[in-house]
Amino acid sequence: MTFSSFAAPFAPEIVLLAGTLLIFALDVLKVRRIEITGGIAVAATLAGIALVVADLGFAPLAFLATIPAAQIDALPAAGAAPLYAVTSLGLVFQAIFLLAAFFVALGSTSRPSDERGASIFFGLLLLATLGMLLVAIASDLIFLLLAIEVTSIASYLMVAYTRTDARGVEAAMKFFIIGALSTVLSFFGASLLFGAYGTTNLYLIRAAGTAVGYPTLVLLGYGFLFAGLAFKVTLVPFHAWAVDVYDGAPHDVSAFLAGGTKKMGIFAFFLVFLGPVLAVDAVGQSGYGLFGGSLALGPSFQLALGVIAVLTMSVGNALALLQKEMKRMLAYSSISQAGYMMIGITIGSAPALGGATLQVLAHALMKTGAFLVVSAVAALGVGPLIEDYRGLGTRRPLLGAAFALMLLSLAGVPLTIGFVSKFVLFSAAVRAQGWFLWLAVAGLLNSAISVFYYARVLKAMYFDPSPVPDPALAGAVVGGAGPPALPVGGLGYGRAAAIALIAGLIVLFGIDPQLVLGPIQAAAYHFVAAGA
Amino acid sequence: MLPLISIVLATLALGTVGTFAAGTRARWVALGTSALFLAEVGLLFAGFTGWPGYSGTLVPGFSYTETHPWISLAWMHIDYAVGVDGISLIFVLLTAILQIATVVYSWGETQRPAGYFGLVMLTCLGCVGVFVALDILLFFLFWELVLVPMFFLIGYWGGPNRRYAALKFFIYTHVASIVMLVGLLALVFYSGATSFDFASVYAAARGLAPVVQTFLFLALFFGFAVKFPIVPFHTWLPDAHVEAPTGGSVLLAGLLLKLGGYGLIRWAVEVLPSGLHSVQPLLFLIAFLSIFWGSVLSLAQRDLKRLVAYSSINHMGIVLLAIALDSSLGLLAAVLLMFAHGVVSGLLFMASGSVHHQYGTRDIASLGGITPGAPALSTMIMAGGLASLGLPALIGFPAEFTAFLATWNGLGYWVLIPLSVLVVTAAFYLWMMQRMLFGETKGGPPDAHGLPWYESAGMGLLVALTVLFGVLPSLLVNVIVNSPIKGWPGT
Amino acid sequence: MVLGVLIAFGEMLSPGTYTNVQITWLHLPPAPGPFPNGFSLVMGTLVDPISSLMLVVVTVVGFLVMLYSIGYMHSDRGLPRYYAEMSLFLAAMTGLVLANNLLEFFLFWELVGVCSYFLIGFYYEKPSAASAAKEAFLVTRIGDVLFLLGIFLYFSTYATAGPDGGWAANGFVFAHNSVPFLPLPGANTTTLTIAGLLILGGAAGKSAQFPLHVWLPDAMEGPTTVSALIHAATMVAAGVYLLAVASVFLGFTPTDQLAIVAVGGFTAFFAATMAVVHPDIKRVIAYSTISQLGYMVLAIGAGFAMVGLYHLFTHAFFKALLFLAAGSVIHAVGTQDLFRMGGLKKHMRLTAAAFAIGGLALAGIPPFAGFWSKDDILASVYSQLGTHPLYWPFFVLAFSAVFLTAYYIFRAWFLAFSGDGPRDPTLPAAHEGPWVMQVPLVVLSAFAVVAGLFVFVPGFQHLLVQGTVLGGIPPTYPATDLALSSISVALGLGGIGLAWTLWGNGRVFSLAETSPVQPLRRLLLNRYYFKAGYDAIGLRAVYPFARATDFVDRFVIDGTVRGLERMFGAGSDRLRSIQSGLVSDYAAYVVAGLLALFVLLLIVGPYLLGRFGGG
Amino acid sequence: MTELALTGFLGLSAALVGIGIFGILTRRNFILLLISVEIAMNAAILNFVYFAAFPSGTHGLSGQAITVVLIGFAATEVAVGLAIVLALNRLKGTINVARATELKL
Repeated sequence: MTFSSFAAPFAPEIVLLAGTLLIFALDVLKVRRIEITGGIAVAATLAGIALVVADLGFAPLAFLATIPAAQIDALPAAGAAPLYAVTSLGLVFQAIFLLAAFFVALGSTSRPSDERGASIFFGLLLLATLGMLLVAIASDLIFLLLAIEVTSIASYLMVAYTRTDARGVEAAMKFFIIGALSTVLSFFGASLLFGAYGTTNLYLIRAAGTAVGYPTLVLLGYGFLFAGLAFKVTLVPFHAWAVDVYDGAPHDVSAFLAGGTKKMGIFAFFLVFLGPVLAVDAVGQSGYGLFGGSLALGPSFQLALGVIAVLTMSVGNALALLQKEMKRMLAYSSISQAGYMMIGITIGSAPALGGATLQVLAHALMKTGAFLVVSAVAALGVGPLIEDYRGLGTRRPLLGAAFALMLLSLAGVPLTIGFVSKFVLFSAAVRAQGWFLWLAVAGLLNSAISVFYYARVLKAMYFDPSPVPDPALAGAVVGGAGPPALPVGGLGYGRAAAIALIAGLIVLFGIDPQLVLGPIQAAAYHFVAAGA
Repeated sequence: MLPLISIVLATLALGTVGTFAAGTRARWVALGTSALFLAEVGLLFAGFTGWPGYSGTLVPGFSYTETHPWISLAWMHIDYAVGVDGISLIFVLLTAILQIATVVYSWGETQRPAGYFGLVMLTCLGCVGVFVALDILLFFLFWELVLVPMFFLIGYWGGPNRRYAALKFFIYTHVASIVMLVGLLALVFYSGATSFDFASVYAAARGLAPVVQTFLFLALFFGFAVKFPIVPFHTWLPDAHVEAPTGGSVLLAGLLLKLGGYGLIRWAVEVLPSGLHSVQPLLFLIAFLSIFWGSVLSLAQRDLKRLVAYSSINHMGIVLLAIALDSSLGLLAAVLLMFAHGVVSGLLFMASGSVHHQYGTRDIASLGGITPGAPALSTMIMAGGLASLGLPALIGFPAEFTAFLATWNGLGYWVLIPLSVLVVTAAFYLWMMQRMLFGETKGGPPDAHGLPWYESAGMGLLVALTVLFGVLPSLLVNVIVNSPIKGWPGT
Repeated sequence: MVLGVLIAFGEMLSPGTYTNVQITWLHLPPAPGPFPNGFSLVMGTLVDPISSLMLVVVTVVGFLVMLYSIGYMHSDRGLPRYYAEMSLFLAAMTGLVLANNLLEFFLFWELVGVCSYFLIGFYYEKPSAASAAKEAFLVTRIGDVLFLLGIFLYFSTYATAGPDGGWAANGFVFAHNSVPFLPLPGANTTTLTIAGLLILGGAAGKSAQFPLHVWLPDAMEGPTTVSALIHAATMVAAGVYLLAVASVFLGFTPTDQLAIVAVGGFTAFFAATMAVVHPDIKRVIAYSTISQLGYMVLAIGAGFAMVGLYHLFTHAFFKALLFLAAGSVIHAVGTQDLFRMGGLKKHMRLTAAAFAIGGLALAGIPPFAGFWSKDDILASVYSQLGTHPLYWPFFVLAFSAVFLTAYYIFRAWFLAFSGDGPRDPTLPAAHEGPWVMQVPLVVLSAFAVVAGLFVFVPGFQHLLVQGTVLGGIPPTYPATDLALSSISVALGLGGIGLAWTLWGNGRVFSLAETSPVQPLRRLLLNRYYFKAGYDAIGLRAVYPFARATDFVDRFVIDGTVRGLERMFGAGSDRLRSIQSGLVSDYAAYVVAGLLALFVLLLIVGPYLLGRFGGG
Repeated sequence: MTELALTGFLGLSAALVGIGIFGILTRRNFILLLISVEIAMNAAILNFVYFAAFPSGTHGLSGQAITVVLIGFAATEVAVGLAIVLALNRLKGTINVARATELKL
């Protein structure tokens, strides 16, 4: 086949790859000004978004569509073992990944322009995103895992890219060790599955279903695989690294880790645990069964997932409850949010997948935004503790309002996307009835508890008197004690724009969810029906 | 015909934004919005069946209904569906009244007026939304929306312990509404309805097995009960009231508590009849407990606001009792009572606010004989107290009379419990007046400027309404009974 | 006033015509459930003989008292408030009299109550006044609650047994000459008995009958004019009026009647005893009011509403007279303590005469007003003694009360007016009030003399009889029993005589400290410790209980909430320690998680699924 | 091959994984940790090698190919790991992970 027909599905990936190479090349050429490298990153991600959205059938950009609609969600010929397959849900996830990357890149352009290693950062950002995009179209286990590793390795380096920040390096170390461990686990699991099926192709694995020589291998294989992927999604008890890493990493990197790479894990779960093994009735009611039959693993896997989901959200909340540091609080909260997403995977029906995907989108926006705000506030010279944010809401009304909006969205307050995503997700859970109802109850109660620590931040920002002297103002004072003043009251154009955009999207999708919910649900139905 | 209700909501939304933006002139924008809102409510009434001057062609039941698809998926349809029947219309009216009264009363608010008035607008928007929503998601959305502005009102403009009170209020009520949400979702999906709008849920719920209905009812009831609030889920109320700024207290007691009652009537009692039937004894028990508890506790309070807060618990207990009776008269009584309590408690909270402004304290024991110093104020307090203890020709009387009549009719001699509590209620109000208004003057002279005109204006409005509807309750009744409930003309 | 009188005369001339206009106040449309026909509550006016009778009392006395006030209150600040509240009261009282159904009756009933609350507390700077006002409101409130429940009972009886089946669409209007509840077939007698008792309770509250009598003496904290109008002539009589109305339109069962007789008879005596020793001129009169109201209640209980009303009519005049006279005394000497006064008749001949006339009327000395009505009451009860043996003791009590009455009122007269000068020299020189205060005295004295004779005016007696038509049958007016009346007159004279011997000519009779009746005197002075008892209930029982509840509320209920909060906090803290920061631990968690997963998959999952079935 | 062989091989790789994980849990020295990871990794690689030899038809990437890829990947991973070691050593003066517990709770 011609190169173009081969390359067509990879248009966004190619763009990103080009961007990465360009940045590294420039780095070699000592061209490291943030305006340039950051510009490239922003442009690449933006272009990627355009391409993906076009492929999703977004009319205004139709001319950019590179994949014939027929190829999307198409089942391969029986016996064929394609390495990749474009599914609409995959495209949705690609869009989400690119969105997160775009915002991070945009926000990061406001860092001191002569910062050391900035260009590396942008290059790695694009590289990691590239890996995520590949995950979203994988249909082969090894392909999937390798793609994940691309991202992982890139993000190890991102965490430590400054090379001078002890916290960053420590974080990278932890990240790396746990990451390596889970890599081992997932590959080991994959190897066992290969043993059981003689193939690593997800389609074939699904086709084979229960007709397999060594069911025990299958059980062990999926078990190890689960452990390996759980690391990415930060499920309890595979979560411990996340908090330290988000905490220690540079703020913008945390934003990307929380908002981006974690979501990749979610989609990997979709592929490995839903796509291949899903049997679905007409209305998309869950008929989830991992090898219903010999070992009756399906329901029991569901149960395990459910237990872990509840565990994850509860532990995450409990740990966030009294957390004093802003970033760690956000980290814990994103762990608990992962628990919500797992609800969708547990149920496995199309509505639930849709809900989970929406939750992924919501979380990508909210967490990226929140961490960007944190990095902006830190740039203003405000400390890392929640109590350092005292009076911020009244001193910097707009910034405060944006942050408040994100927190309220995380807490699931109406007219924000956070509310809609939870609503849809839990609706799906209740609709599935049976013991899934209790998943919904657990999730809702957790979200109720979570309100406490978000409200605590609001309380600090709005009700508590601001400290004197107020660092939040120092940053804005030209020639003040703080760092050199940036435009937009010390935020810088990039950050300001990113934060404003995210806030806008949160409200937009909160008021008219159909915008995103429609495509996502359709994609979910296709995904379930086509089985990746 | 004009989409009046959307216009109302739009008015409030724009008003909110405008107020936030208006800076120091916020109060004018707020006043304008409230006035406009009131006018639109007037229009709503003018075109509503059963209203004296009505000469239209609307059929009774839900009027001014609008439906626009909002979220539509293969497995759930959510509409922007609004409309009013007599009951909701009454509550919309209440909202309009309290909003304008609050705005006028708080005319002198100097601390970040834009934020203050904006939040007041937002609260009212949320309440109106709850009252007119005919779709579960829309209902819940507004329901939750109300929490946020109130949280900020209490937390920023409140008293010394405001932070704790704000958090407590927010989380307590939020947990409750979460449970309620489970109930609502289960209501939809267990009844097999795919659409969230009232009509289809109402129809589908008929098919539910009694036991399921019971559980759903309990879940919903918990959500509403905390808002009511009923004993033992009431402890957020005194704290919230004591700490909230006067305007906040007024809206809190006048509107937020009503959300619970309204929700119970609209989404539980109406939709889950056999559920109600099976938990009726429990409801009666809780109601009696609340009535008794609230009244007796008021007797023990030293802080004027706390006293009024507990008296609210007592009154809402009567409301719950009336609703639980599941008779048309009971329903009528419940709505009347809620309206009455909205106006009266608003008045009383304004009064206690003024007392605080004038004397720097609300501690009844350390006040005394304030009548010579502030005759107008003490008149307001007396009016509020007497209305609240059910004096005829004031709004409380027709409500309580019908309520107790219905109780007698439904429960026979059990009515003695609420009736005898009436004496206690009278006792604590009279005692409060005796200690605070009469006797030798204590607690220093009133504030030099005396009662500001806007405060007396705000209270005066409410007093006037108390008398008007007390003398002519049929003005309300004729509207209320035009609802598609209990085989009333609306059906 | 003029209007009132005209209506009354109209009634006299054309008996049996009733004006009845009404508007719907609250209408519940028919709906399935307990109210199949829906129901409506109306507000209307019913002018019938008895209401017109009351109207005369209210308007005439009201007018005179207002006139009197001009002089009595002239130096008082807050006059506007005074007149406003008085007018409001008169309006409410008129409304009550003209009410054409129980609900409306109750509505105005409450309104007059609150007016009296305000007027008792007119001097609100005085703590005693404030608390007296509260006491009055609360005690009557108890009665009101009973009354309200009684209304419910009647309503629902009407609902089940009413002529139109279901809830009366006519709003329970008093239907004249239609059958009252009692003979109504199907009416549940027990319910009606209870209802009657509840009504009695309400009446007892308003008319200060035992055991709800405590408030009336304290109500004397208000201005004397208020006492005269509200707490002697009109409002307190509302209770009696209620009983009369009820007996006519609703009817009482024998049990009710017995209870009413008991309350009335006992109160008549009980209150009189307390008046015997009291040093305060107004309070003495107040007690006498209670006891006279007792007489009226007694009559109604005996089934002669018209007689009760007749006494109400006469009593209104002479009691108002007594109060106004006492008022001008207080106005003159500035004290209410009888033992500081004395020899006032030198300076205040008119007042002395007026008081004497009032006293004679009260004591039931012919030909003064009191004689005729009280005599008729005794006669009527006497005529009913056969109905139930228990009538006897109460008849005797009431009868003996005549003696006490005569004694205490003249004791007061002698203490105040006889003798040669005040016992307390510091008192200012007494003098008559201005003409506006004298005219009412004269007019009322005239009434006190002649009002009793009205009964011989054919129109008037017809009015009474017509007014109390019971179930279409005009009642028979009780025949006067000469023997009975002569005895009562003798008793009265005896009382006066005793009073003269003990107190006449400025004598002061002081009971030896050692005297065996001393404890009794103390008991009477302390009003049988009733008030003390009520206060104790309020302050020693209810309030501490409330405090206790408050404690429970704060520390048990709210404590639970805070406890939960703290529990979460502690749990979270403990949990955080797993985040040790040591990467090896994290790795350990991962491995542990892996093992746990296998346990879940292989053991827990299958077990649960086997137990409860899959998803 | 035979069942016996299979169980034997599986036993071997299981042992390797076990050893590797044990090392990861017990070692504090970053280098040793890296080595342990590699040992465990080799178990997976080994699996691919001999599972590819089974008759049950091998679609997609055959085991051997996967093996090669994985070895390469493992090398990169180690490289990254070493980079981090260097950074850690420079900043904290130690490669003992137990000393790097600044981020906690």
